[in-house]
Amino acid sequence: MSDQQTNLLTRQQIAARAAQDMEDGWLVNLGIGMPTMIPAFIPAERDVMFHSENGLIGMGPPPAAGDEDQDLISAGKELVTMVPGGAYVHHTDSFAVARGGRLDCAVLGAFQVAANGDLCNWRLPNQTSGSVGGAMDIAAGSKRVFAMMTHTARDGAAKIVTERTYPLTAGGVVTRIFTDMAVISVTGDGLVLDEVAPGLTADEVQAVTDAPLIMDSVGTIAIAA
Amino acid sequence: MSDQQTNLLTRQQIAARAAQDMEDGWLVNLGIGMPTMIPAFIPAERDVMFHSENGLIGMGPPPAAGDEDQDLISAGKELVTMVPGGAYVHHTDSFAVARGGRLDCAVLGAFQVAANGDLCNWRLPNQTSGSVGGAMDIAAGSKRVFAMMTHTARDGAAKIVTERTYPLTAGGVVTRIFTDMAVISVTGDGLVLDEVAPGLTADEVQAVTDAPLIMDSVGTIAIAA
Amino acid sequence: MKNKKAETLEDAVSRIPNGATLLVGGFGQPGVPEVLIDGVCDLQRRGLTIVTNNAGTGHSGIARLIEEGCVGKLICSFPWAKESFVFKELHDAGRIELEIVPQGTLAERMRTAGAGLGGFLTPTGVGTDLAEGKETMNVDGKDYVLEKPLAGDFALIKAYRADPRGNLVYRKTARNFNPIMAMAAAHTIVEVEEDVAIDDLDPEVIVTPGVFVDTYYVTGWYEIGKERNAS
Amino acid sequence: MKNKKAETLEDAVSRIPNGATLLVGGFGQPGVPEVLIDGVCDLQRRGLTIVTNNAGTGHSGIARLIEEGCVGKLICSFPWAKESFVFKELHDAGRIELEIVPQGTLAERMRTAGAGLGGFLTPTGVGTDLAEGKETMNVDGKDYVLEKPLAGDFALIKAYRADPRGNLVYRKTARNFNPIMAMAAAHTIVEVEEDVAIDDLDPEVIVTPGVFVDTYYVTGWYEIGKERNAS
Repeated sequence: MSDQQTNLLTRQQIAARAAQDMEDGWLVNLGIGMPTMIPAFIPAERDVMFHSENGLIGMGPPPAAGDEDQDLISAGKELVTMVPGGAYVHHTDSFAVARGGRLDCAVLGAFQVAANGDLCNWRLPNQTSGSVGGAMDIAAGSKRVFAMMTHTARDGAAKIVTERTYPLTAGGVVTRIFTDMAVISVTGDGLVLDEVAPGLTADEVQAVTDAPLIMDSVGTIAIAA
Repeated sequence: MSDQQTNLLTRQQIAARAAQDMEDGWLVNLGIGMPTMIPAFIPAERDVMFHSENGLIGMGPPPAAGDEDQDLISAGKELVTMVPGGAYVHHTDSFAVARGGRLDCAVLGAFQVAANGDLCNWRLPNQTSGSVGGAMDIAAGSKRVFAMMTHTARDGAAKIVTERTYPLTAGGVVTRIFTDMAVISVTGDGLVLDEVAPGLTADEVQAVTDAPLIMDSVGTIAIAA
Repeated sequence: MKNKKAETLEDAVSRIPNGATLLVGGFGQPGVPEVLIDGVCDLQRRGLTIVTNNAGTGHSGIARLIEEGCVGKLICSFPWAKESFVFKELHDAGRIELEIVPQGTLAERMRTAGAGLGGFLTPTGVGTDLAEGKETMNVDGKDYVLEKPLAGDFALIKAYRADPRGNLVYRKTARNFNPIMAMAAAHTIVEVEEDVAIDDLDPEVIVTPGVFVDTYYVTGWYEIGKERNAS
Repeated sequence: MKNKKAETLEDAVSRIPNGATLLVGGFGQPGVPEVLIDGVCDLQRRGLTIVTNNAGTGHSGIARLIEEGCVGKLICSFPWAKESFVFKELHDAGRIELEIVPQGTLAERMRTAGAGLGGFLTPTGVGTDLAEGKETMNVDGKDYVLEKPLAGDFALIKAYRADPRGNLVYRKTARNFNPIMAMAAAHTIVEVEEDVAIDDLDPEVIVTPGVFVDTYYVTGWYEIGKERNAS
């Protein structure tokens, strides 16, 4: 058995892998945290636009020093830029984009993902309240929802589960899961283990995954040198 | 008994009387036909803005010869202008203004008005269909609805009735009625005859009005020389 | 970047199949995509459902589409204008179905579809013929009609300018239903007077973001109802 | 023409009574009407309901209003940010009520109020804690939550420029909730960086028509969170 600890992907590596799935012509919404690292890994020739629910269609990278504009931020409240051909909209129009099926993909962090695609990412079960933000709207409305997270919780508990035990964000919406151990697709037949991190075996991934994984054809996550 | 025919107000005179009720600071929507004659009778020092449901806030008078713009029309499809400080909006925002209570007044033509303020102006009872346009939305949403019409139908039938017999446009919305014979207010106590045309008596107006009129204090419509 | 510019009128509209629901912009003449409509006429499709405010003028545009037998159903607010005699003739002959929708409700139903919502409660039409068969609900003591979303397979709209992303701006009252229809259709096809370079439209003033636009076709300026040069 | 320009901050906000519901614009720092909020703080009202996306930052703005005991209830989407420690402290002490609303639903509920509608059906929140106690309806095989309008007695918003009619334009992501809140309140009070003459705003690019604006107050440019000059 390999040493899992050393074979876990870094946050950058998870972002780089998720970036491979961002297709030419897509409009994508990125949740706060790890998903915001994705754009840096998308090749310049691939045309992917980013939507930020606070009213930005065509969000660009952080500004160069001296170009900061305090009125131009992302939903994660970081200073950003606008790409050529972008547009500003108000909040209601921005969520019309999100809920109306115009997002090709949303990449969101998650506490728990169930085998049926249930997404739980807004409130921990031991908390009486949470900060929902735009997560429920975006998760309910996107054509695809990618969950991006560590494979297990800090205490080692499985986050990919047969049935969710955490408060629901949106039911049956997750289409693919990117973790520090694997890439998993949510299908009508169940969870399909598509790829594992270099140095890990499919069985090692299954061992820390509560839901059963279909392992008919498991590849290895390609990592740039 | 006076000769009613000669004492009826002209269309211009009805418009001039209705114009007296347009208050400073109001935003007003004008239905097609007679109501569109009102703006010409509003004194220049009185600030009344006009809303046209096809996306104009701040509709101005017809253009001077040579200034016509085919892309600038009223809901009645006449060429118009835009006043300084006006704004263009799309159809949904325009009807948000109308339904959302931002119109201080709508002045609409009517086939029939009932004592409770029911407005009937979109379809005749012998027709299977009608052209509703924006009438139902505007009538339902305006703070006040003024009905502007001939007092009786061409065949002499009363148009101001105890209970409507025509298809409803909006229930209980009319607040005042301007006709070629009278000005009548719709109140919780019933219809109040406020003013009659010069040369007419209150009884003459009641005689061609199906609904009972309260005649406690009846004035005469002031007509400019 | 995906090329959204159609080089020919046929390229712009040819994907429209028989039986499609088309949202067609315009109020009066301003904002009517007359060139695109002619393109659809040339396809000679059958059984189209047309959603638009009016029922056509004279023998051109929507009236031509109706006259040539392409339209099975019309959803509009103002069908019985004098100039819509072609529609009246076919409707009287039982050859075209009609659904009348109050104008604000028509706009709002399309927006509802575009915003991914399942319906809305409106005071418009309460107690009228046009609310028959629809659910009525009372909220805080006031009655409302429950109205459903109205989506299009295609929107045919007209704008003033487009950039390569498909961002759009409009002219005056030619804006009308066009931005709403762009949101409400699976595929939005735009005719524009002119196209401009990326970044030539200020992102603060864009009315329709390009995300709602699939294809645009440049027509140049023309006057509706007049003979056009080859476009 | 009605004069909508307030010459002093007190004139702009003094009509706000105890117990009023205030819609307060902004997302993060952009678009937060910090000057107006300070003006409301100075009034020392009690029992206000505040509708806004966040729960305040540090000790200024909304956080100051909360800290000074003016707020009885907060309706927002994102209450538990680290920088909202003042809100957390008062909430833990049971001194402020909280209603969490998904961000898109929050915006849409205000638009619904502004558009004179009685509610809408949204897929957002179906099956979640936040749909508890709300009616669920199935339309064409899909479940939706019925959400009600959310109106304000006052909106406090921030814009970039105003003309004497109260027409507004915004800057970049400082637009956010502001135009929606302007529609949804009985009285809308705006702080603007600068005012311009009538006709200086192109009617094609106005985001909030003046019909939605009652009062504006000119603050000049300032950086939120920094010491301001007397405004």
